[in-house]
Amino acid sequence: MLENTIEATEIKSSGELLKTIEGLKSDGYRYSTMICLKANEGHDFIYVFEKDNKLKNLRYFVKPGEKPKSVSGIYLCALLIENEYQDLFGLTFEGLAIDYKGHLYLTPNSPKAPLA
Amino acid sequence: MTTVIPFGPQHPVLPEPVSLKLEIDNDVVVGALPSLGYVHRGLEKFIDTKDYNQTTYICERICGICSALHGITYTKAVEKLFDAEIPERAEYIRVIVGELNRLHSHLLWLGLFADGFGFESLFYECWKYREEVLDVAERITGNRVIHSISKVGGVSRDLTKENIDMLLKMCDSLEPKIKDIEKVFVNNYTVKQRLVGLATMSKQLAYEAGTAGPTLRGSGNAIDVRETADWDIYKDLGFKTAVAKEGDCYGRTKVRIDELYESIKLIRNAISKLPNGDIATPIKGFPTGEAIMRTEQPRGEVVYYVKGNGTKNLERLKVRTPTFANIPSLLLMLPGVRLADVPIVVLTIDPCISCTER
Amino acid sequence: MSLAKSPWIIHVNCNSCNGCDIEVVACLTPLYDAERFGVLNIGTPKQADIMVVTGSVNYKNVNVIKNIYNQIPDPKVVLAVGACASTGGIFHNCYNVIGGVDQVIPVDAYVPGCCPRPEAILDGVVAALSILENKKKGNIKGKEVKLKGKEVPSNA
Amino acid sequence: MNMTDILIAALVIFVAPIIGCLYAGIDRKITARLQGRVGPPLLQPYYDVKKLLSKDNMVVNPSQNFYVVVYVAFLILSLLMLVFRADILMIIFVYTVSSIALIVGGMSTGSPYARVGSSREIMAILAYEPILILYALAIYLLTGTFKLSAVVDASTPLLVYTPLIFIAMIVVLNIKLKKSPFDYSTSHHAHQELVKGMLTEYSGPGMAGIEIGHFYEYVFLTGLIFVFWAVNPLIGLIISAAAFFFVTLIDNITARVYWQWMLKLSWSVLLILSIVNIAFLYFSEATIM
Repeated sequence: MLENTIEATEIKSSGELLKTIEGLKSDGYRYSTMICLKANEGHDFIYVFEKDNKLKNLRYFVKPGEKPKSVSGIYLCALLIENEYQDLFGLTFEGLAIDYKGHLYLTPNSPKAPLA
Repeated sequence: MTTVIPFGPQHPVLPEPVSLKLEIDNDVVVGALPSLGYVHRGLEKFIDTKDYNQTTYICERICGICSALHGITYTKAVEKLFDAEIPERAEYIRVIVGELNRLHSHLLWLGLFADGFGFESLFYECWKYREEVLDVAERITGNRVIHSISKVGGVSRDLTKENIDMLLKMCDSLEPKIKDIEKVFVNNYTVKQRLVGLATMSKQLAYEAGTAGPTLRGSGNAIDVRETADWDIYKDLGFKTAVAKEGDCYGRTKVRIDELYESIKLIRNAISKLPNGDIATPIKGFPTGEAIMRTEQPRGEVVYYVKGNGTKNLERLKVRTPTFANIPSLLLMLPGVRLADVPIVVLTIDPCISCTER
Repeated sequence: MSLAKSPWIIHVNCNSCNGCDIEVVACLTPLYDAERFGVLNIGTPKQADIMVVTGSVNYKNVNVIKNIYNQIPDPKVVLAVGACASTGGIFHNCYNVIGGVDQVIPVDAYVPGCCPRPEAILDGVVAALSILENKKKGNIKGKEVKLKGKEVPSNA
Repeated sequence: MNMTDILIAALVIFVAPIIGCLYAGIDRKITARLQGRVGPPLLQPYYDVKKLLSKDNMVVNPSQNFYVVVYVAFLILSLLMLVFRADILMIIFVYTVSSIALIVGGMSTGSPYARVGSSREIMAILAYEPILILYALAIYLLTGTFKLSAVVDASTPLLVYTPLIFIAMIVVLNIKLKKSPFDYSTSHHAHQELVKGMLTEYSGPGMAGIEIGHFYEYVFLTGLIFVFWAVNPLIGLIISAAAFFFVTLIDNITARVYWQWMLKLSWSVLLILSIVNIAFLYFSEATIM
């Protein structure tokens, strides 16, 4: 068991996720970043939001083969990090504002999904 | 008629390879699409082969300009995993080196920015003063650019009496010189012609676009991670956040110049309060758990996420660098500016592409 | 002697961490003042003599660097500045790094260090000058490097 | 045309680039000193040209070097006409042809940077050409002829009656030498958003030709300033040298501005200055003969 984990609110479904994030935006939270981890065959997302220098984290588990919803419709600045994870983890986000189709960093010659 | 002008990846104004495809309609930019990946090395994967001590050196080479603060933030994040108590003297030395880093980075940026709007003598002036900072940094840490001062558990080198004298002398000689270049940046007619009202972001827009650092503070948001509880040493040093209300390139320049004074003040205060004692505490074992650490780099807030799994390698290292947060704001700022202003607008966020792509 | 008195350099940042880059720029600034030797940091490859490369090569910039090399008129010299440009350095076995610049284009001189001091870089430029003179005397032309988008070096 | 004229012409063709080269060297040295550097050797421009001549010639368009030849040829022609005190209006037109040759050359290379740089240079021509014409007009009003020989043989120097036009001409000098704040079409170190603007695609001998052209241009522009005090060559030389130093100084204390700003400046301030001066000459019926 891991010690000193960061506090994070567990989110169960993608619909709930988008709704929570919309709620956070209207509360005046800023999108800080998103962290993607490999976990149990799928991926763990930790969304990090910030307000008044305090962090608020959301944890969401992406099941294997699931196409996660993009947050870039709510926070435009999310598009870069989501494109990065498309490159590095081979994920596919739905509804990206600008979709580099997995070629933000990598070219057709580069290794595919190196972090996956 | 729109013409497409390729801006980069190899371009004299930008020292770094970022490519912008600019759609130009009658000298005005109507669309811009950045293309990244020319500096992508894949450092987040690299930690698999290095243990958590060696990763410090990898983190310092994420970017050669803000390298000290990358190293410091990483080591502080790992120390969080260990719940380690770090000697106070080490923390003060970290602050001093971090602020030296900010001084040289801001002077570097001011120079490049001046070059961006074609003011060559100002460029040379800023870089001349920057050398003074580098000399001191070299004396303290042993290297001009990559400082490698921070290690897990403390710092690797102590400040000697001679170093402290050098630091104070540098602070005294630098302050009037910064006043000189401030006069030019703030008052010169042609500089103001170029900067005032260019690429304005409102307070609200800058906040919502998730920008960081001087880009955010130049729009009137007084947000600086140095004020947070993550690293509370800054509170004792009397830190004050620099803000400008303008929200344009002029405002961002003013913020950075104010931060130069602030850094000098912080170095002086840190020296006057510098406690005696050890500079490092031994740390044993392997890290477990996860931690988020944030500090304020010259370019803005950096977020480090580390996750250990009880082995000597970290399981995951994620770095959100300030430029990464600022690049989306370029998409908002670029449409509507003239082609002649594109380098200024790109430089105004102080892009650090090797940070962004890692 | 005409070449050695007026070396115009083009600075190419490949995959560098900026450390070497700012040191290359620092060479031009008042303390080191490379213009004493006639060195100009020229922006366009068509007018350059010395190609100063910092950083290793990755899959995305490999064609950029070949392109710039082909655009420099003969005689030309490539100077690899820093550990990364020489061998790949600390990043040599990262997944996206092909290796040093010499994997892609012929390199004539190396400046080691992470990162090299401006004095070392100036020394490298001076070393490159004599190579430039020899190339002019022997009428040695740089080979045109083929652009192959799909090509991946064998040791990648 | 007699033997002496041919000798003088030959002398001008050979000596002018040497003077221009020295001027460029001094300019770079002064600039470096103003920037706190040691700076290149005085003969650096000469080394640069010599090196460029020994490089390979790389062209994107076979005709681009032809335009360089036109540029240099018309510059030499305008310089010769200036030396032989020909018609000032004619000189200005010949000089304009040389500038246009460079623009067409830049356009012909097809690079987007060169194209944008060339169109900005057209704006520069639009900005300074009216001032040059008014300058010629002032000479006509004062001497009753467009011939430059009249100015040289005059009893009073031109500057006494045309101080406002002199100020405008200094700015024109600044624009023509492509110094900051007007270095947007092409810059000397290629450190701007357009790389090297309209000269981006030139290399080797082609670039050397342009540099030599610049040398002639320096001498020609000095000549235009010299005319203001042509009655006494020594004072004329001092004035033109001071004007060049002033331009170098301005280069170092200003940022680059937009071409829109330049058009505004020249079509309002400079044009009004010149017209006021012309009006004064017209109504006072002054003469320097």
